[in-house]
Amino acid sequence: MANMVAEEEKATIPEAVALEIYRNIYATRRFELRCIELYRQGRIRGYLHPYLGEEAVAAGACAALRPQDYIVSTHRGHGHCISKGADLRLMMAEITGKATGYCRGRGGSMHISSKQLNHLGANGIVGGGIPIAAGAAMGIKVRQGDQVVVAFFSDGASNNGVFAESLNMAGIYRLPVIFMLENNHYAVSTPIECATGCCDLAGRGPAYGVPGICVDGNDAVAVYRATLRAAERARRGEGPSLIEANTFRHGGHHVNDPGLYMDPKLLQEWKARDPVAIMQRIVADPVKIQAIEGRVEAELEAAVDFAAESPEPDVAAFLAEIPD
Amino acid sequence: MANMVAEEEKATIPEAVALEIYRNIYATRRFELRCIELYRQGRIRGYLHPYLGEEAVAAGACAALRPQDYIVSTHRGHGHCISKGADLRLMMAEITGKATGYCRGRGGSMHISSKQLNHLGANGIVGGGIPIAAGAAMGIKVRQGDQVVVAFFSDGASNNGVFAESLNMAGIYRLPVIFMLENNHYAVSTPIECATGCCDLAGRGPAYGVPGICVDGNDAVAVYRATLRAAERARRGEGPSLIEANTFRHGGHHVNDPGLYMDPKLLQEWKARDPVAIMQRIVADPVKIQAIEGRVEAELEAAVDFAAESPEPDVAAFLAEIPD
Amino acid sequence: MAEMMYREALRRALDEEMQRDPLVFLMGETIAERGGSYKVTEGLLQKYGARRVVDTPIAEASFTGMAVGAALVGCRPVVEILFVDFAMLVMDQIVNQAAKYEFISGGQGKVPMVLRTQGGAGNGLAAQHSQSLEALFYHIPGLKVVMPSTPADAYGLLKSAIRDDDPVVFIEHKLLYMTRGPVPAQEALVPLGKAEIKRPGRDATLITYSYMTLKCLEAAAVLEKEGIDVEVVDLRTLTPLDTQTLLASVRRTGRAIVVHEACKRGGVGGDIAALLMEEAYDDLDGPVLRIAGRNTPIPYNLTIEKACVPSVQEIVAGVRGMV
Amino acid sequence: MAEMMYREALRRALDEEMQRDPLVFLMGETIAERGGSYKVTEGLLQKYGARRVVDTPIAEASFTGMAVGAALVGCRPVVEILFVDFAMLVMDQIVNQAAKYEFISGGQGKVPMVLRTQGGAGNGLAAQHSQSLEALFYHIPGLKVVMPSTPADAYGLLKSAIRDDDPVVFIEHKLLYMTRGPVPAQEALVPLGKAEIKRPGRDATLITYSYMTLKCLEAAAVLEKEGIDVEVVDLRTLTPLDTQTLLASVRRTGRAIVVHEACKRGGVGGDIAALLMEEAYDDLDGPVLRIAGRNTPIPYNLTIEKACVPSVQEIVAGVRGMV
Ligand SMILES: Cc1ncc(C[n+]2csc(CCOP(=O)(O)OP(=O)(O)O)c2C)c(N)n1
Ligand SMILES: Cc1ncc(C[n+]2csc(CCOP(=O)(O)OP(=O)(O)O)c2C)c(N)n1
Ligand SMILES: [Mg+2]
Ligand SMILES: [Mg+2]
Repeated sequence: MANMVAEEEKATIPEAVALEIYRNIYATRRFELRCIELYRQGRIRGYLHPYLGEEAVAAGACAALRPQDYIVSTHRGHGHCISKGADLRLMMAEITGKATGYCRGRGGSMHISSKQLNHLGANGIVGGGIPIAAGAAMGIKVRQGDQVVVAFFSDGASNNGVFAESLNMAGIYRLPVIFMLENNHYAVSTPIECATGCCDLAGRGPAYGVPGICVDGNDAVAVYRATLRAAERARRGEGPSLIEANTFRHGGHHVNDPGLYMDPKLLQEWKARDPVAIMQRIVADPVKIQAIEGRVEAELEAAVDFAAESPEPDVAAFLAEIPD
Repeated sequence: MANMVAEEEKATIPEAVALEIYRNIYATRRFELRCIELYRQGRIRGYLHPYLGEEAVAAGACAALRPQDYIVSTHRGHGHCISKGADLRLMMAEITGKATGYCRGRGGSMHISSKQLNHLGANGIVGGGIPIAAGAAMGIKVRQGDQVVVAFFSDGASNNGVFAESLNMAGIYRLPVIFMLENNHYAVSTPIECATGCCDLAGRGPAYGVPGICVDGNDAVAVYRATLRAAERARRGEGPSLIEANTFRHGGHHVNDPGLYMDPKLLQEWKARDPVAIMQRIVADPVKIQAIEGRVEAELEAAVDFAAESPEPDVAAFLAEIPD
Repeated sequence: MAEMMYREALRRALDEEMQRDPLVFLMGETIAERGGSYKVTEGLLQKYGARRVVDTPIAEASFTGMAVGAALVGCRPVVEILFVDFAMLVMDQIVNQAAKYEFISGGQGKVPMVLRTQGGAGNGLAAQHSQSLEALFYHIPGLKVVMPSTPADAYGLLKSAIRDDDPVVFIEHKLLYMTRGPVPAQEALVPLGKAEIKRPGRDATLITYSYMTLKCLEAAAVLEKEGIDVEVVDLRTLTPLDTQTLLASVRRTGRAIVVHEACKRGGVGGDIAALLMEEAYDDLDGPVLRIAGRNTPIPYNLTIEKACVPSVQEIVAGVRGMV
Repeated sequence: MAEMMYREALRRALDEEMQRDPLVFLMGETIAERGGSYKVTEGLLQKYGARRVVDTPIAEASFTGMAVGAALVGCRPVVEILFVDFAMLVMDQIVNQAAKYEFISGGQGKVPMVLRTQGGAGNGLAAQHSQSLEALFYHIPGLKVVMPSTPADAYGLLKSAIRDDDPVVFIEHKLLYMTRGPVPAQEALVPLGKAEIKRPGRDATLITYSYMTLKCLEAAAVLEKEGIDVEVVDLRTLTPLDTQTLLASVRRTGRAIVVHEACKRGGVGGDIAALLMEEAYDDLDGPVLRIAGRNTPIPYNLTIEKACVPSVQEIVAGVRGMV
C-alpha cells in the first residue's frame, strides 16, 4: 500500500456529494444486514455475498459518475447497485426472488442489473464482467458517446486471464473504462499473498500500459476523487485507469461462511476504520446524518414489505416464455 | 530493448556448446528452406510456419538444457524440435504426413512432439502450451525431479490470458519453468505495438513476481547464458524466469504469406544480424563450420528421402484404432 | 442475380449492414489491415475506418466478452474467431454471458452480437483447426446457430444474424469460401429459422447443413441415375430449428438420414433423429439414420483426414440401404 | 458395507488413491485449507501436504492446462472446477489439449488426468451455477465422462477415473453430496463404461444418470403400485457408453425413455435415443422418448427453477403414456 493516496482525505468535497456518499454507504450497510436476517429466515436463497466493510468503494466510485455512465458489478454487488441509485424495493424483490424484482426473480443477488440505471449487471463468474465493461466502453467509442464505464471486481478476479487481456485491450483502444479493483485481500478463503507472487495489484496496470493507482478503499472520498480523475481522463479520450481500492470484508465470503480463516488482528484493524464511521466524520453534521439514516430505514422497511407482498413468478407464464 | 543483455556476447563458451548451437541453427535454417520447397511441391500440406531468422533462440535455449529437461513448443516449432535433438528423418516424415513420422502423420508441423526427447509438443492454439509447460514443471515438483521446462511462445501469445495466469501461478509455486518469449515483433501481421499498450514484455514478469530479462534473440550465446542462469535458478528451487528474446522473422507468418506488411527497413536490419552469421563468427573455425554444414546437408537429404519413401498411414488401420 | 463467391457474399453482407447501421462494427484478429485470414473483411477497414473495423490481440475470451458489453450498450458487434476450434477459448463469454444475459436480466437487456467463425476438415490443418463444434452451441439456450451452405444463404443469413437481437453463432466452412453461386442483385435477407429444400424428392430425405449440403446434392445426383429420388433439406439455421419443414418432408418421404460432418456421438444428428421419431414415428418406414463424422480428432494426413468425414459414396450407400 | 455420504465416498476415493500412488495430486480453488466448497477434499492437505493438495488462484484455464502438463510428465492430477458452469473457462484446455494429445502425438503420450466438477439445479443458485453441461464433453472424442449417482459409484468410479490413462471429466451433482448409501468396506473399483441396472423391470426402461437416477427410482416405485414394472438403467459413464446393457434392456422391455436434467435440445438423450432406434428399431414398440430439462437457463427463484427440470410426476406420466 506504499503509493496509497492520502489515508483519509479530509479536503472538502461538495456537501451534496458527501451526503450522497454517506447515504449510499449507510444504505448498503443496512441493506446487507437486513439481507442476512432474511437469509436466516429462508426468504433469500442461493448465494449471498455481503459487501459489509467495503461500502465506501462503491459509494465513492459511483458518486463520481453521472446517471448515463455505466457500471459492471460482481457476485458481491449490492453496494454497487445501491450506489448506482437502485430502488431498494426492486432490489429486495429481486433478491427474494419475486416477480416484481429488477430481473423478475430470474437473476437474484448474483445477477442483479438495471437497464434504467445503466447497471449492466452483477456476475456469477469471477472476472466475467471485466471484458463486458471494456466492451461497453468500446461500444461507447463506436457510438461516439461520452459515458464512462466502471468495472468493479476484486483481487481474486485480478488473477484471471481476462483481467490482463481486458486491461491490455483497453489500453490499446484507449477505452473509457475504469478498472476498480476492490482489493479486499481475500478470494473466498485464499489471501491475496497466496494467490500471487506480487501483491502490488495496481502495478499490473503499467505492465499493460494502463496507469494504476492505489487508494484507501475505506475512505469513500479518496475513492471518489480517484474515480473522478480517471473519469475525466477517460472523457478526454486518454483511456483507461486501474484503481486499486484497499478494503476488507467484515465477515466471511458469503452469508454461511463464518470466515474463521481471516486474520483476527487485521480484521479488527480494518473494522476500526469502518467506512460508515469514516464518512460520518467527513459529513460531520449529526442532524444531516440522522435525517439520512431515518430515510434509509424507512426505505428499507418499505423495500422489505414490498418484497414480502410481491408475488412469486408464475410458473405457467415462465414456461410459456421459453422460446422454441 | 533497453535492458537487453550484451548485444553479441563474445565471451568464450565451451566449444562443444558453440558447435552444438551452430549445428542446430544451421540445421534449422536448412530444414526450413527445404520444407518451403517441399510445400511448393505439394508434399507438405496445411500450415507451415517457418522459424527462419529466429533459429538462435531455440538453439541457444536448448543448449542450456539436459536431455531430461522438457520443452513445450508452438505452431512455429521446427527450430525447437531440431534443437532439442530431433531425428530429422522422423521430423520430415511427420511434416509430410507419413506413417513413420514422430506422430505417425496425425500431427504434422503444428503438432510435432517426441516423447523420447521430452519434447511435449508444438501447439496449434496460440498460448495453449504455456500452462502445459507450467504444469509439467508442477509435475516435476510433485515427482521431486530436478528437470526444468522451457515454454517457447511469442509476443502474440503474451497477450493471451493464459500467459498472465501461468506466470502468476509459476511464481506462487516456484515452478522450475522458463518462459521463453520469442519476441519476433509480429503476431501474423499485427505488430506488437498495435497489440499492447506496453511493449516491455519482459516487464510483465515482475508484475506477477517473476524476474524478467531481455536478451538479443539473434545471439544464441546470449540466449544460452540467460537460459542457463534461469535453469540453475529453477533447479535451486527459486522458481520461474521470464526471458524475452528479441528476434525477427525473415519472411511472412506462414509459407503462403509474403509478409508485405513487414517494415522493410527493420527487416533488413534484422537480416543484417542473421543468427547464422552471428554464430559463425563465434564459432570462427571455418573447418569446423564446414564439417557441420556437410553433415547437416547429408542428414537433411537422408531425411527428405526417408520421408519420400515412407508409407502413408493406412486408412483401415486408422479407422480400426478409433475407440468406441 | 450476381455470381459470387461465398466469401464475397459474406463481405457484401457485412458491407451493406455496416452501411445501413453505424452501430454495426467488427472485431477480430487481422481482420482490418489484412482483411481476415479468409479475406472476408477485405476492404472494410478502408471503407469504415479503424473505429469500426478493429484488429485485436490474441485474446479471444476478452474480445468476445467485449462484444457482449458493446451489444449491451446498443451496438451490434460482429466478432470473428478464426477457427471454431478457438471458440473453445470463449465458451464462458458465449455460454455464461451472451446466452444468459436476456434471461438473467429478466428481459431487460438483449445481446445482439454475431460471432462469426469457421469450421470443418479438408485442408490438412489437423486436430485443432478442423473441428465441427456446432453441437456445443446448439445445446445452449439463448443462442442461435447458423450454418449456411451457399453464397446466397451466407449473404442473406449474415444480414439477418446482424439484425437479430439475440447472440448468433454464425459458422462458416473453410471449404466453402471459394465456392461460387448466384446471389440476388437486390438486397435480400434470408430469415433465421427457415430450412430450405435444396432439392425436392419423394423417396427419402437427407437432412443436412453447411458443406455437407453439397455432398448430399452430389449423392442425390448419383441416386437419381439409379431412379432414387432424394429430397435434400438444408437446415441453414440449427437453432431455431425448422421442425415444421423437417416433419413435412419426412412425412412425405417416410425415410430420413441426417448427414453432418461433426462427430456422430453427441452431434446434432442424434437430436434431430430423436425429435423426428418422437413426432413422426408412425409416418416413418424405419429409423431416422445418421451419417456423420467418425468419433475421432481430425488427423493431419489428407488420406486419413478424408476418412473421418462422410463421403458422397457413404451417403449414396446409406440411402440405397434404406429405400 | 459402510454407510456414508456421497461426498465422503469421494473423499475416501481420493484419499485411497493418493495413498496408493504418490503421483496423484489435487489442484483447485480453496480445496486445501478450506477442504473444498463441498468438503470433498477436507483433511487431505493435512495428510498429504501442500505439494499434493494445491490451492490455486482463480485461473481455471491455466490450472487445468497445468494438469495436462503434469499428466504428460507422468503425474495423475485431479483438478477441481467448482461448478461445471466454470468449466466453460477451460474448454480450450480440455477440448483442444487434453482430449487431443494422445491422438496428435500419434499415441506417444497419454493424459491421465481427472477433472472433477459438479453440476445441476436445485439450490437457487441461478443460471451460472446450475447448468448440466455433460453433452459438451460427450461430443468430444478423447474424453471420458463419468456421472455417478450413488456413494458407492462415486467412490468406485472416481478410483477408476484416477487410474485411467485418458482424461476423464467427472461430474458430481450438488444435490447428491449429502445423500447417503452403502459403500463396500473393502476397496472396490467400479469400471468405467459399465452401466448398472439399478432396478430391474419388464415393462419399460428408464435410461438415466446422476441425480435423475434417484428421481427415476422414485417414479418406478410409484409405477410399481400401479402394476407397471420399470427397469432403471443408470449409465454411470456416458463415454464410453455401455450400449450393450442398454440394447439388452430395451430389447427386453420394448420401450424406453431417456431421462436427464440437461436441456433436451442437444442433450445426450437425443444421441442415445437415436442410437437405440438405429440398433433396435424392430424390437421397439414405439419411439424412444426423452424427458429432459427445459431449453432455458435456470432461474434463481426456486419455484420456477423446479419447473425447469424433470419431476417424478413427469417421469411417471411419461411411462404411463407409453405402456
Ligand atoms: C470463474 C469462477 N471461478 C470460481 C468461482 C467461485 N467463486 C465465487 S466468488 C469467489 C472468490 C472471488 O474472489 P474475489 O475476486 O477476490 O472477489 P470477492 O469475493 O473478494 O469480492 C470464487 C472463487 C466463480 N464464481 N467463478
Ligand atoms: C488461440 C488462437 N488464436 C488465433 C490463432 C491463429 N494464429 C496462428 S499463429 C498466430 C499468430 C501468433 O503470434 P505469436 O504468438 O506472436 O507467434 P509467432 O507467429 O510470431 O511465432 C495466430 C493469430 C491460433 N492458432 N490460436
Ligand atoms: Mg477479494
Ligand atoms: Mg510473434
